[in-house]
Amino acid sequence: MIDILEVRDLRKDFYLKERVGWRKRKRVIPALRGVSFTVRRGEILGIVGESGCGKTTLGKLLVRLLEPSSGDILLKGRRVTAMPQSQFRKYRRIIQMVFQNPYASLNPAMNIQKHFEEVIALTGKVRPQQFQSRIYALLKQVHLQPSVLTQYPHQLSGGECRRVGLARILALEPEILILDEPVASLDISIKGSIIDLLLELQKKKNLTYIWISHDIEVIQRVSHRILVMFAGEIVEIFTPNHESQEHFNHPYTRVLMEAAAKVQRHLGLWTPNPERYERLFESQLPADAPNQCIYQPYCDRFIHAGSPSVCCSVKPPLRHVADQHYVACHFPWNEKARVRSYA
Amino acid sequence: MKPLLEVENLTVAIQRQNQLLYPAYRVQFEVEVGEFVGIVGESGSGKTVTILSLLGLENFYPGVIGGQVRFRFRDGEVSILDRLDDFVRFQNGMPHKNVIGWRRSIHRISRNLLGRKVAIILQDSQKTLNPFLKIHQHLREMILHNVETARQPQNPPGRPLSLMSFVRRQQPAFDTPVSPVALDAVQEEAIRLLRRVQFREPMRVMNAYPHELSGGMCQRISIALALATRPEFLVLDEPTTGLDVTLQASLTDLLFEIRQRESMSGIVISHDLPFISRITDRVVVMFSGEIWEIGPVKEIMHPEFPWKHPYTRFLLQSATSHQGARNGVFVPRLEQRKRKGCILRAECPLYRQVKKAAFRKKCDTRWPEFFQVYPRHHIRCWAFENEGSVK
Amino acid sequence: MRSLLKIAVFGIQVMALLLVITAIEFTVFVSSPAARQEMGKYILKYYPELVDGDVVMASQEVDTRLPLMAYWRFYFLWMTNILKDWNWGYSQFSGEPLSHLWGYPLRTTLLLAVMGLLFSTGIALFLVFLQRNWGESRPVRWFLQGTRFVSSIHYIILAYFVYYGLNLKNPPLIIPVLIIAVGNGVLTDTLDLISEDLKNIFSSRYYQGIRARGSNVYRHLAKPFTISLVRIMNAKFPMLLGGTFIVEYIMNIRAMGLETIQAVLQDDHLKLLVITFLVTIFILSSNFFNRLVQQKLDPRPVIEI
Amino acid sequence: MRKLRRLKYLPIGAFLTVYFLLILWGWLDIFPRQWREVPPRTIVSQYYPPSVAHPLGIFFQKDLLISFVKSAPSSFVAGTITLLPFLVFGILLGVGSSMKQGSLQQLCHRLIEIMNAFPKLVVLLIYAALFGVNIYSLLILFGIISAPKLAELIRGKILELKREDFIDATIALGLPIRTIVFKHILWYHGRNIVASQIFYIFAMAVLMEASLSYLNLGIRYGYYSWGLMLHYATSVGHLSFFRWPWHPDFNLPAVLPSVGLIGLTYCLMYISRLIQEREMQMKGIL
Repeated sequence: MIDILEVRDLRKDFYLKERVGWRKRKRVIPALRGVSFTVRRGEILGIVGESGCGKTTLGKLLVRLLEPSSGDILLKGRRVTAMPQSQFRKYRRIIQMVFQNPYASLNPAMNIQKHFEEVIALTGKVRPQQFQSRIYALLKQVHLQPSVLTQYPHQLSGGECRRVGLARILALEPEILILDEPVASLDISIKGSIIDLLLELQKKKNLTYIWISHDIEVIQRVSHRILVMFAGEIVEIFTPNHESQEHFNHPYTRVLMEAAAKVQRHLGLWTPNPERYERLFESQLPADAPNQCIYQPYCDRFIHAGSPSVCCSVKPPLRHVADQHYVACHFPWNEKARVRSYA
Repeated sequence: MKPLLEVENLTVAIQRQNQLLYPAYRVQFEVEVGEFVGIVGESGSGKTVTILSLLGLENFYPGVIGGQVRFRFRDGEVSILDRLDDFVRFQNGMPHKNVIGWRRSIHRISRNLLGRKVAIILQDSQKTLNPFLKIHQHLREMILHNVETARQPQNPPGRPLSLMSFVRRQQPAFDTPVSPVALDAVQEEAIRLLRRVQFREPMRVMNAYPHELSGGMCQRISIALALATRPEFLVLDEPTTGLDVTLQASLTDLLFEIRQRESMSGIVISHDLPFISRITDRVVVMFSGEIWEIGPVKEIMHPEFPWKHPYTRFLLQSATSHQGARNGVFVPRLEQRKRKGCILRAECPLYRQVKKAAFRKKCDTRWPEFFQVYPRHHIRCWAFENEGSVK
Repeated sequence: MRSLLKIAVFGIQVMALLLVITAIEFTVFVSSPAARQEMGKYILKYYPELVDGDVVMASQEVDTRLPLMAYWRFYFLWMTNILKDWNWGYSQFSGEPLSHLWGYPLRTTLLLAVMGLLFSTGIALFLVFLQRNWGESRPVRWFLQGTRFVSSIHYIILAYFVYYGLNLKNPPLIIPVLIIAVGNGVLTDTLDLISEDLKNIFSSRYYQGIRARGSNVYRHLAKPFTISLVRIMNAKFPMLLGGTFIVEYIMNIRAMGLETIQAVLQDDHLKLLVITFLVTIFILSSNFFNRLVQQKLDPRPVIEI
Repeated sequence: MRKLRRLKYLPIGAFLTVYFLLILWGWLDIFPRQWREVPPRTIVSQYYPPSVAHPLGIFFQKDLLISFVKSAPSSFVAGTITLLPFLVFGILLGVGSSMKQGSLQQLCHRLIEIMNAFPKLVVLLIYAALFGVNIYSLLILFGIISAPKLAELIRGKILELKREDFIDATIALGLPIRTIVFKHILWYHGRNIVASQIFYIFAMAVLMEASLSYLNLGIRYGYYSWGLMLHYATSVGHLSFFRWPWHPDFNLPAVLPSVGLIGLTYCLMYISRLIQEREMQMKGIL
């Protein structure tokens, strides 16, 4: 398979303006601290992590709604970070983004017909006489009735809005879709059908998905590879395996998966374990930690391995441990992986 | 023993372009002493609106237009909506409400309840804390509330309106001078509360503004604020929505523990069925402003339990396996209550399966009633009319 | 010691800012040919040493178009005179010293503007209170409508009606203050801004949280409400200052407004310059006060992308 | 009930109709000859009460009705002259100051702040003193220095909408920036703001013209203005408003322009507020 998208050492800082007494202070808040990965054509790459770990920032950087502080994005082998916005507009056809809130991503004062017309005119491939037939074809792809065309976004249900948004994007015939929590704000009754629709479209058009979500269960079911992020860094990339639970090795991934299983699986069963997650929320994240494992202050494995000094002095690189499996940890849980990482 | 909270025929309306929609329509349930009741439903089913509007926290027109709400606390009974008729009059079927007078009236009652006897934990706590005050100022206020309520006799709730009432209703400010000894006591109490919600370094948190803390920390602080006055009744409004999984797990732990240790009753509102199933005793299922099923949590949440409303079944299926979509979609909506018959029949799988004319006719023409299928388990559906004999 | 140093640094900063602004204003003044001519006469009359000897005295008339350097020298001399012995120059028309502007005229104008500001905010707060608590009753609604109508009347007409209608020879200062506080839509604007800010506060999530916790609402909203109130007052201040000028002219109150209009009609450019400086100083200090309040009361940080 | 609701707008509509008829009359300049003929050798500042030949009387050697009618077009012209610079500068400054961080944005933002800080009347007075009295240039300057109000509203709207996802979505779709700003934001969400501000600035311009004329700064030979009429009315001592209108000492020269100014500005402000309220309602629904 060919890499359609490559990200090299992407960094993004935000600035917080604070006032201390009379003085103003600018505090750097790193949202992404050097992220590199590749996406292959036709795959679904799931990105999971907690809120504030930089998932959404990453998505917005990929479509250049935000400008990166440093690093490169290579789209089909071409660097798109350096070019000006006007030049990048050509590439926007290729890479498109689906936003979290289905209502907020449509202009509330425009009806659906106008939304479509605008986008189809943008492609420049369709003559004005054929707009209507093109719109009907698009609506058919997402299983919508033509009656929605005369309505305004607030008159539609959340699922319909989501479908309209998808159809609007499909008019541009993109190759990569960045799905930023596509089902998180939908009701549980509609979720399933939207996920089905997304998978169906992916198969039919051979699209590449970057599926950003904090719903680990959905991601595990859907994606080919999963990328786990913590505090703006990638800690693990692995292929989900439904048979065994032991295919991820980073301590943070374990905590995440355990919590997800605990919260979501069963009705009625609960074994409280209050001390388990405390460490995650008490400690403050270091603003910049170039020579330290970012997860070390919260890490079980760190204590379990006898508090080795490597964790506090050397930043673990993202190591290749197996086929399509990378871990950024000095002491991953799987012994075999650890041996390989040192070999 | 009489129930602690009784809600009767609570109707909440909202006006949109000369038509009335009902986020809650004739809602009726009760909460026993020491019991937690969960309200489940999708967004737009009216679960939050029901609870907030009966405590005077809603901000739309016309709001509550009918019903009765009664709290029976240890030291007396409080009726909340008993003066509602003075402010609402119906003209051609449309309600006209004197909002300003109503607001003044319900604020007077709810001010003595909210934060004292009834504590509410709203969703998205980071935004519900006052961004201009530090955490210790929040805590201090709530702790001093506790002292006040213990010291002062309660205002009689149904006092008549007077022009000068705005002068009299001023409460003593929470920073009225307190002796140094008492101040120390307040600080100690604050630290105790923060430790209670598992903060390891309470002093560091106390001097922070809400925006300096993470969402999970703010959520726990609002739990501490709710516990500060030792309320008899606790309302949790979607406490886990929008939080990360690890945070959800830790919060569920905390609430589970509080639920076990303190003797409180309460309501939990959520669309997160696993969470509800862990923390409550009874469950109310709501859809488009209506209660469709009330029953013990073990019966409603058990996937094999035979007597189940079709909507509840659908909800359980879609929560556990994402398979619900294929069985028919119940679209949440606000209803005008003008059609005859059951509003769910277009989507109802039971209605579609059964071809018997008599059964269908009832669904088409008559509004379903509650039928008891088990002790304390009621279902609003014509299909359970004959199963009602099981007792 | 450190705080003293800070204050000193701050004072120097303010002085520098004032110098820059006054220099810009002076440049604007000097860019006008009429002002150059008039001011040239003035310089030749009072500061002949500033002009080089080669200024041609053609016939009896003085050629008043001086080289630009002379104006700049005059500017610096003038500034040093102000700082040294509070000498603000002399009126070109009557020759009286301009430092008297700092006395009664300035005091009266400031009194009018600030009191007008306070009155209009006070009345608007009262009206907001009425609206929120008794807004449903008919007399209150009529009263509010009536206030809106009165407030939409312009200063010239309102002051004219009051002054000539009531035939007051020496009106007590409360009457112009009331006119300034109400007229020209000031009251309505303040009312609308305050009620909009209140609406924002009341629809915010933290207000819902405060209500849900049964806290003392007055105490909790004191800070955000003060911030918005100060912001509104600061935004309205220039308009009120302009309003005092007209009202003073109509009601014949011997203050800055009357002086300004006289100066305009008499081509008294130095006086105009001084008045401009004064107005600048007040507006700067009002802005500074506003920023101070915002800084002290609002702890929320700003995120910058 | 519905009829009554329609009647609510009747006074406003009626007044505006009368105003436009007055403008038409003033422009066509059709008056009977006997109105134009002022008896010679009258004392300049003497007010002559209404008579058969002069329906509203004579004041400052002019027929009062003629000056009243002819003042209507001049107020209209004042409003129109102010409108164009106001709109152009307001929209440009608003769009410029809400763009991405940069020197242009900083410049626009500072400009708005500085222009907002100075009292408009004082600036106009100083301009008049420095560069000569010309009512048209003064009004154009007034349009420019009141543009920050529009600019700030537009800026607020753009900054508010910038946070919404749909603007991000349109950027991600690859629409050009000018389409996003002018079509999606200004046309679909900002047109009510601009409309209400147009009515507002029209009223303000009428008032400013009257004030300048009142301060004797708009005066030229043969110029008619309600402010000027009011200015003349000050000079007569014995006249008073507080008499019955048929009394010879009733101050008609002051009452007439006042009625015109109050009515016109109140109507315009009312319409402006109506549009704003509709905007708020739309916001509630959408």
